[in-house]
Amino acid sequence: MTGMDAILHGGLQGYLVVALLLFALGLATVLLRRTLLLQFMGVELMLNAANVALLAFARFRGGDAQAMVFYLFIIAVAACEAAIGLALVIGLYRHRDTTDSDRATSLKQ
Amino acid sequence: MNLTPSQWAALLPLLFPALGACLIPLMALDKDQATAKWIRGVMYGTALLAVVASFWYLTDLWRTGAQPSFFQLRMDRLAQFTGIFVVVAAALTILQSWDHFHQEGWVKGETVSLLLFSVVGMMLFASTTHFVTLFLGLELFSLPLYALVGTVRARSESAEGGMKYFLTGAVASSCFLMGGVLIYGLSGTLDLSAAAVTLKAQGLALDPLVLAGAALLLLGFLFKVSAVPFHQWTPDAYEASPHPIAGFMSVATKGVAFIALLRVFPGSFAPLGALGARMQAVVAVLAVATLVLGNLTALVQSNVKRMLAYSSISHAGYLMLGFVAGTPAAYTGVLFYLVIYLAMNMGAFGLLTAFGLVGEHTTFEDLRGLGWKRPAMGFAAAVFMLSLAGIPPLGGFYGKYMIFRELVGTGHVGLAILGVLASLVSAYYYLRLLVALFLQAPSAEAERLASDRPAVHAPLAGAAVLVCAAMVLAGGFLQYALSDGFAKRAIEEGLGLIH
Amino acid sequence: MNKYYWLIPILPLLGAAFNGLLGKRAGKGAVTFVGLGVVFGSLLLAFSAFFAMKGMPDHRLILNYGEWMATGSLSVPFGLVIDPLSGTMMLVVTGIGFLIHLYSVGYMHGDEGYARFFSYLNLFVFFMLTLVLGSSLVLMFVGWEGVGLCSYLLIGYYFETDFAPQAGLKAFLMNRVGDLGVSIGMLVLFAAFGTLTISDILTQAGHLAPEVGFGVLTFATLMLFVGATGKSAQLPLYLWLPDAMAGPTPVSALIHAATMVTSGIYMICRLAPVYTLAPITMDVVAWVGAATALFAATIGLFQRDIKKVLAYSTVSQLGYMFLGLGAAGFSAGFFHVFTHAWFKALLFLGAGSVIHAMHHEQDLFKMGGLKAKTKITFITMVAGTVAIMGFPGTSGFFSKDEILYLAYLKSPALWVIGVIAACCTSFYMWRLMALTFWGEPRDHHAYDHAHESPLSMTLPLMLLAVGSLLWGFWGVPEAFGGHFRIGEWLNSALTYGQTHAAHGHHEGPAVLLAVISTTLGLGFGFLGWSKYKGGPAWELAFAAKFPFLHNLLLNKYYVDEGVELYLLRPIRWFGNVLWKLFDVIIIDGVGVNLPGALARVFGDFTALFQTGRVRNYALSMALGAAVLLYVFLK
Amino acid sequence: MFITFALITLLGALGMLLQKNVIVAGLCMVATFFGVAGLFVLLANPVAAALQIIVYSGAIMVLVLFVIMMLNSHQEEEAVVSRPIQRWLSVALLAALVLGAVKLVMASGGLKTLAAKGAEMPQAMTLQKVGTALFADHLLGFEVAGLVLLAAMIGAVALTKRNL
Amino acid sequence: MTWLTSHPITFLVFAPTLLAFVLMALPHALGKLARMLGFLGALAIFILSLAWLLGHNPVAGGVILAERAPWFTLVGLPVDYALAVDGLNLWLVILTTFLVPLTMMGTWNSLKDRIGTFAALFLLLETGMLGALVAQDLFVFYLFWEAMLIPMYFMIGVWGGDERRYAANKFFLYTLSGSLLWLVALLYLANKAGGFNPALMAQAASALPFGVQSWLFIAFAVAFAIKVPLFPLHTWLPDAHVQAPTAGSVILAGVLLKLGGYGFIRFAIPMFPQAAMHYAGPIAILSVVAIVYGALVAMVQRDIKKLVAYSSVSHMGFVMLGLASMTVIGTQGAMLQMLNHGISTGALFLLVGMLYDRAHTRMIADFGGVAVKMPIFTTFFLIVTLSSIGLPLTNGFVGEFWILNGTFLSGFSWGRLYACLATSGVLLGAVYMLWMFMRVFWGPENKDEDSGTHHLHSDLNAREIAVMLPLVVLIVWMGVHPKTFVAVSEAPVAALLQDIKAPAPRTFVLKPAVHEAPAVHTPEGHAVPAAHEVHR
Repeated sequence: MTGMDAILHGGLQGYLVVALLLFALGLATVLLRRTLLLQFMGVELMLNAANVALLAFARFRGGDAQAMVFYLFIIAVAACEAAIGLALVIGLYRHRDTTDSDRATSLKQ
Repeated sequence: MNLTPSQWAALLPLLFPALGACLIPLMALDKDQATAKWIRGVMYGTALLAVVASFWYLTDLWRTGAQPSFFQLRMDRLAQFTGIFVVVAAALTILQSWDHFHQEGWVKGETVSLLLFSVVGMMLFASTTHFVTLFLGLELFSLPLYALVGTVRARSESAEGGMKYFLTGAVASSCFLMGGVLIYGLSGTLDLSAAAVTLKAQGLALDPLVLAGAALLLLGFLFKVSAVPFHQWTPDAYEASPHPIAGFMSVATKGVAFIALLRVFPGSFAPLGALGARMQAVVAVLAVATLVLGNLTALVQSNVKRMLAYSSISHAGYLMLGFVAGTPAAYTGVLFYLVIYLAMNMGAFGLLTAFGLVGEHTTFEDLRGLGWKRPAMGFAAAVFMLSLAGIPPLGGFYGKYMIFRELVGTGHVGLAILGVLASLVSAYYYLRLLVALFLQAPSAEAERLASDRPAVHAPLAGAAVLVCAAMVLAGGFLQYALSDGFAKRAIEEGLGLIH
Repeated sequence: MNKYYWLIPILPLLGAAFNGLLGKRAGKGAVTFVGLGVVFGSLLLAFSAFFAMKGMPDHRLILNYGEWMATGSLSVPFGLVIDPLSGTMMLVVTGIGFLIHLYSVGYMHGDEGYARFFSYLNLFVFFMLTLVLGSSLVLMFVGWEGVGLCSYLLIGYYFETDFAPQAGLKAFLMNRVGDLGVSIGMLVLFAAFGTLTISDILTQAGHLAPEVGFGVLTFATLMLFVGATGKSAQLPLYLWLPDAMAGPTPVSALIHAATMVTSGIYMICRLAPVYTLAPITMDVVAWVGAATALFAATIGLFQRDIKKVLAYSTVSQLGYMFLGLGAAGFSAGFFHVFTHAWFKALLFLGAGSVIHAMHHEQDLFKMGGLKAKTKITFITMVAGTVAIMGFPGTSGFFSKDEILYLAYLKSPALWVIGVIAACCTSFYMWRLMALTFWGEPRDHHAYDHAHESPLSMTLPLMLLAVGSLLWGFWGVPEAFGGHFRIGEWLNSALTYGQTHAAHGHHEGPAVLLAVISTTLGLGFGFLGWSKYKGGPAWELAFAAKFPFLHNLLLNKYYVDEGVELYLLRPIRWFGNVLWKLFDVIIIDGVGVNLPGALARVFGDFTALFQTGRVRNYALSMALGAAVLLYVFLK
Repeated sequence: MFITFALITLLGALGMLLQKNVIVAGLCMVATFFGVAGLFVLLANPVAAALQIIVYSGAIMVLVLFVIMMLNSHQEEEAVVSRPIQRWLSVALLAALVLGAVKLVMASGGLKTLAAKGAEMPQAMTLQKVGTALFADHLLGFEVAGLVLLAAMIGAVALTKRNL
Repeated sequence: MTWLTSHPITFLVFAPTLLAFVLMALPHALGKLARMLGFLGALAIFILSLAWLLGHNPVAGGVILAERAPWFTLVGLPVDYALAVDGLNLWLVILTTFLVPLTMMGTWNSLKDRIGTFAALFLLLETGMLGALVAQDLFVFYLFWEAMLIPMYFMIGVWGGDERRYAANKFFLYTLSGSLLWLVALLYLANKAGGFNPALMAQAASALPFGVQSWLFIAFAVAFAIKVPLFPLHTWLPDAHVQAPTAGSVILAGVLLKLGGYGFIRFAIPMFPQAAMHYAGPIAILSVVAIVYGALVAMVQRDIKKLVAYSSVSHMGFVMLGLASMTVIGTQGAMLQMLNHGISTGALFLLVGMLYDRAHTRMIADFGGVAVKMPIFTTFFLIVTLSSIGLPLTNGFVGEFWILNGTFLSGFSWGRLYACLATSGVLLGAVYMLWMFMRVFWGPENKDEDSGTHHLHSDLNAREIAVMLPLVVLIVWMGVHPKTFVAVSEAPVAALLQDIKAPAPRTFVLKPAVHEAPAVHTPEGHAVPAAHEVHR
């Protein structure tokens, strides 16, 4: 089947495109939103995109257990990042009473 | 699951810091003030002990030579080199932080524990070609650093700096991850060297997805070495973080990132020839940008820490030039440079502690005349700055020398000239620090502050600084021992590149 | 005896060293003893050397004392050459030098710089002898610069005054200008002859054909002549000599009349064989000499400072000498050097004695009627004056006449100029005499305290007077039944075996010319005396009638002002431009500081990208990612 | 089926990108996670799907929403000053990336063959396999992951706990 | 002792460093002791250098003492620890060891604070200079060359005048800029030659295309020309000199500048003969410009020290001219002129320092009539001035005369013209020096309360006289018997010029009288040039 069909009918390409789009959207959130929490969620999205791609590949390689293990690790890491990130947000909020990243610009030049 | 003694021996250097990292938080249970003081001492002691033990076993390993890889771990000489590199940096950092955090009035065991975690992560990161371990290592050394940057909660900047570092870092590592996944996708294995072989076999060496994956991997590395345009977190993070941590980041992060880059691109991806070429092409471009931007911006900084941050950016540029040259000798030069750079920068940041500059008081103004007040520190400062500027006969010169020599040897004369011009510019802002230390009398306001503040008491930091100075001088006069005995062997017996 | 001749120059050097280093402590007596002793010693040695030289078959005594500055193909030995020319000059220097040392004892006594003065004077004798006896051009140059130095030091002897230092500086620098010529000349000669040893050069020159047109030797000789104009105060470098009178009078007599200023002529005589090879140079020399003679003589007409008058007369007499040289009469020129040394020294010392008597009053208009008070001075000065005006039978007569005659042979125009100059000379000399000795005293206070000078001063005057009257008979030309012995005597040194040296000038109305010039001279001399014996009234009237002319002459044609305005000031201005504009602004500003400033500007610019907003950081990373992907995928 | 889940995923993400209210944005993200879980199901990987929902939607999102509540900053604050350059540059860049991504996927030959090959492959992954892989091959990784979690915990504590 | 006898040069070079570290270790309170120690040490080193270097007589190739041992091989380039004292550097070495203790003594009391540190830096500087002078391996040379900057930087920057920071940075960066580009050229060539041995590098260079050679030569030349300093790269000098403390100025003028000229004669010219010939013309032009320019600018200076600084530019122009002439006479003249300048200008700076210590001003206008107050000082100053304006029988004359002579004879077509132009430097030299001398020392005494003359209370003391006497003796000695100082370099220079095939001297032919046989009287050694050889 042609590329476009493959994308539309759940071929590997399709999953990959979804993954990459998700990745792009995550990045977009980081770039376009100012609320730190949302930016962190964007990062989570990017990680998720990687997950999608990973597992899609795993599936099309006949179910590669290695990938599945890696997926587990990634989830763990994602959780850790969330924890640290949120902790930092809270820390910032305590000082500045804001979660707007554009307002946290005392370090510059 | 039972390991052979040799494998244990290979693991020990990792285990000790990990163990220390886990133990230290447990000590923080007691809340009684009187004992708290001692407990802190014990915490730092433990951390130091763990690091020293790790160092001890690493040197053991170095004597025995490369280990067969097991799990996804390659305890070859390059890994051992990295281990020693990181551990030394960590030791210096611990010494400095004892004094610094006392000056800041913020002595916490967690900080050293986090430091140890990231030490483990760094060792892992640089001693594997398996993407899973690589990624985990990356996260294991990044996450604690994010936390460490923001650790001094008393300062409003710290959280901001940590946040910036974290956000950009997270984006970078997800890119890194995506890249790895793409490569896995087409090769079917998570071990990068194996992947390279299979891709080569299947003729997918130049498949767009592979290339994209490689590009994203490279991005991950370049972010960690803070190359332009992935550098902007650097000054903010350094300024926000405690001096010793900033020093540690500037040295260890950059170091391991470069070594891992070395391991992955010229190392594992060697079969995919064209890929290496493209890597060099893009690195060349970014190196130029890094040199120019880093040096020029450093020129106008008023805050010493930011100046050092930009200088560390520009040094990343020099090291990248080593990759552009891309000969084994150049890589040797890169490792040599890293060792000297470790001493220079740990020393430079240590000076701030040794001079007892806390919080935001790290401008050139605050340094005025201190060189004469603390002659030993002043001498060390002169050594560091001149070495950073690459003035012979100090170690920094030889690092540049080796890299430039290879650049010229491989016909990149233009880049070499740019490099020397860059170091000419850099000489100016390094001299600025010496001007402040020796050539200017302290400003009245500074005098007043000094009289207010208790006399600076930083024996450990001072010792650390002197050790660094000694290392820099040694780098200048025993350069061949350091290069041939240490860096070169790491390259030869680690990367398997033949000289 | 030969092996002691090196002491001839060295003795005075030792004297200088002694007086300079220990003089102050040693005390006046010792200074006098040493100062005079060394010169007298070298005088005696000079005599012995002179006669030793006479004994030589070729009248030449060449002594070498080892190598000085040899490298590559260049070799300059320390050596003395004593031949008729240098021998005679050596005697003049030591002889007259000694007399003037003697004179100074009286003149300078009571000056706190006594020792310093004598050390300078000895040093001068040393350098002058080096100049005269040096066996190579370089060694001659040593003396050449050395005497310049001494004159600089002696002119600036009264350094705490305002004027003397400037005069000294002026003298040294003008001489330096000349010295440039000499150095270039030496360079050329070395490139041409491959040696700088005089005897070798002259021997080689003896085998060369005269140059047609402007050749190497013409250039070299012209350059050397530039040096001569500097040293011997010819146009255009004469300006320093009148100012040099700021120095003590004995200095004026010894250095600026008798010896140093004649070294230009001496050098040309020394290199006569080379000069004869360069006709163009000879013409230049002749004309410059003539022009100077006239120019200076006219200035001398209305000067009021007694020493200034003598100074300009010296300049014009030197002009005569060059005129003679240019007319290929080297021996004639040198003859005039010789005679002039005597009567000009005499005149200066006489003037000094007058000034001494008048308590350092130098203005002619304030003198008058001194012949009663200072007899010896008066008589001796009359002798000098008749000599310089060329009264028949005096030394001046013969030497000047010889020169005029040769000038006529070269070109009648030169002769005319010479005669006019001679007339002026006798006019202003008698003006000087009249204003000084005749008429009413115009400054009674000074007059009342006026007194004759001590013996140590008058004795030299008398000796010199005798000399200046009698020495002429050494060079009685054929025209007057003599043999021009000095010519024969110097011949060997001047021609150096050169076959085609210009001689044999026995055509033309020698006697007639002599008569014309002499009568004119006497006439103008009488005119000057008669107009002024009653005081300066006539001159004031003249000034009233022709103010422009009078001022022009009085102010020396405003040359000094012109130089200051059109030469020195522009140079200083140029230096300032180079410094403030070129050095500071262009090289340093644009070349050095601008890049630095630009770097900072760029730094400020790049710093702007560090906005502090994490989104921007992420964006730049994204851009970087785009770049990476592009490079990898393209 | 694929299209549905894909759309859920992407629209959720898009909603999160555009939604002003932070809470709503968070809920959109939950939708995305569910979509992703659905994709995992389609990929014959129920375990992953389950974990996705438990960990992400369960743990992380709850954590995030909790923080949102705690900081009671539900509305995005007003921009200090609008940054058009930042916005449009980002948009352009992202557009380029998206197109590039699609193009990439289309262009990759390796992917095509893999897709063709893998389509008829049965899903051979079993939990047992995963378990062995996890505890045999990736024991090191497992331990390290543990360290990472510990480090993160300590870090979070160090960053937030009031008086340490 | 055996070690000493086998490594005399090493000892000479590094003994100052050891001493310096000792002095640095001494506590701040013991500054006076440190100064004394430093002086005695430097003196001992001077004596040793005399004993060891003048004792031997040169063996083959003019080498007097030599040490060579492989040091290390980095990135495939072997570096030899090669030091040697030979005809070319013997007297420069001795000049260095001589000037250091002399300067210490001469500026004994002019510094008040941190004298110990200063002495230490001074000794470090001595190591740098000596090392650079004796280095026979370009890498080693480069090390010392750069290492010299550091102590000098601090000497200017810490103990200097009001503008010291600017001056110090300028000095440092200016020099660094030259030597960094030079480093690239060095690496390029070393890469071709496979090492830093000058001989090998010269071979490798000769194999390169001329264009590349030129670039390499330019890189070398610029680095050295900055040190010389050659117009228009001289602007760091006035600032550095004026701001530096007396001792710094003396050493800067006395030795550091020489290293530039020495670099040319030792490395740049022999390594790139063709390029050197090709660029001799431009270098000569710049030298002539430097001579005149430096003199003119010096003439209008108001600050004595600055005047002397610019006079250095002029004098060093002579050195470069002599080197560019590529004749034995000219080069020997340059060698001598380097020593002359070291002695005379060093002495001048010392004297200016002595004046400044008393009057606390260096402005010419603030003086006048100093001779009345300080006769001895005036005498010394006069003598040194005379040597600096090249009066015969002082050292200045011999050097300049040789240089002019060599230039005039040089085989290049420009030689004669430039020689004539350069003579003007001699005149201008007299102008600015004597004019300054007149305004400062002569004339009526300047009686203003705040004038410099007013603050002069004491003439030179015994110490200062003891410092000046040796210099004066040298001035005369070098002027009367220069052979002592250049005999040893004659052979090497001649050999060098032969190796690089310098053009034969150009001389004039004179037309002999018809009846004479030609060529007999053209003296030997004067090749017969073309017919157009009439000077115009």
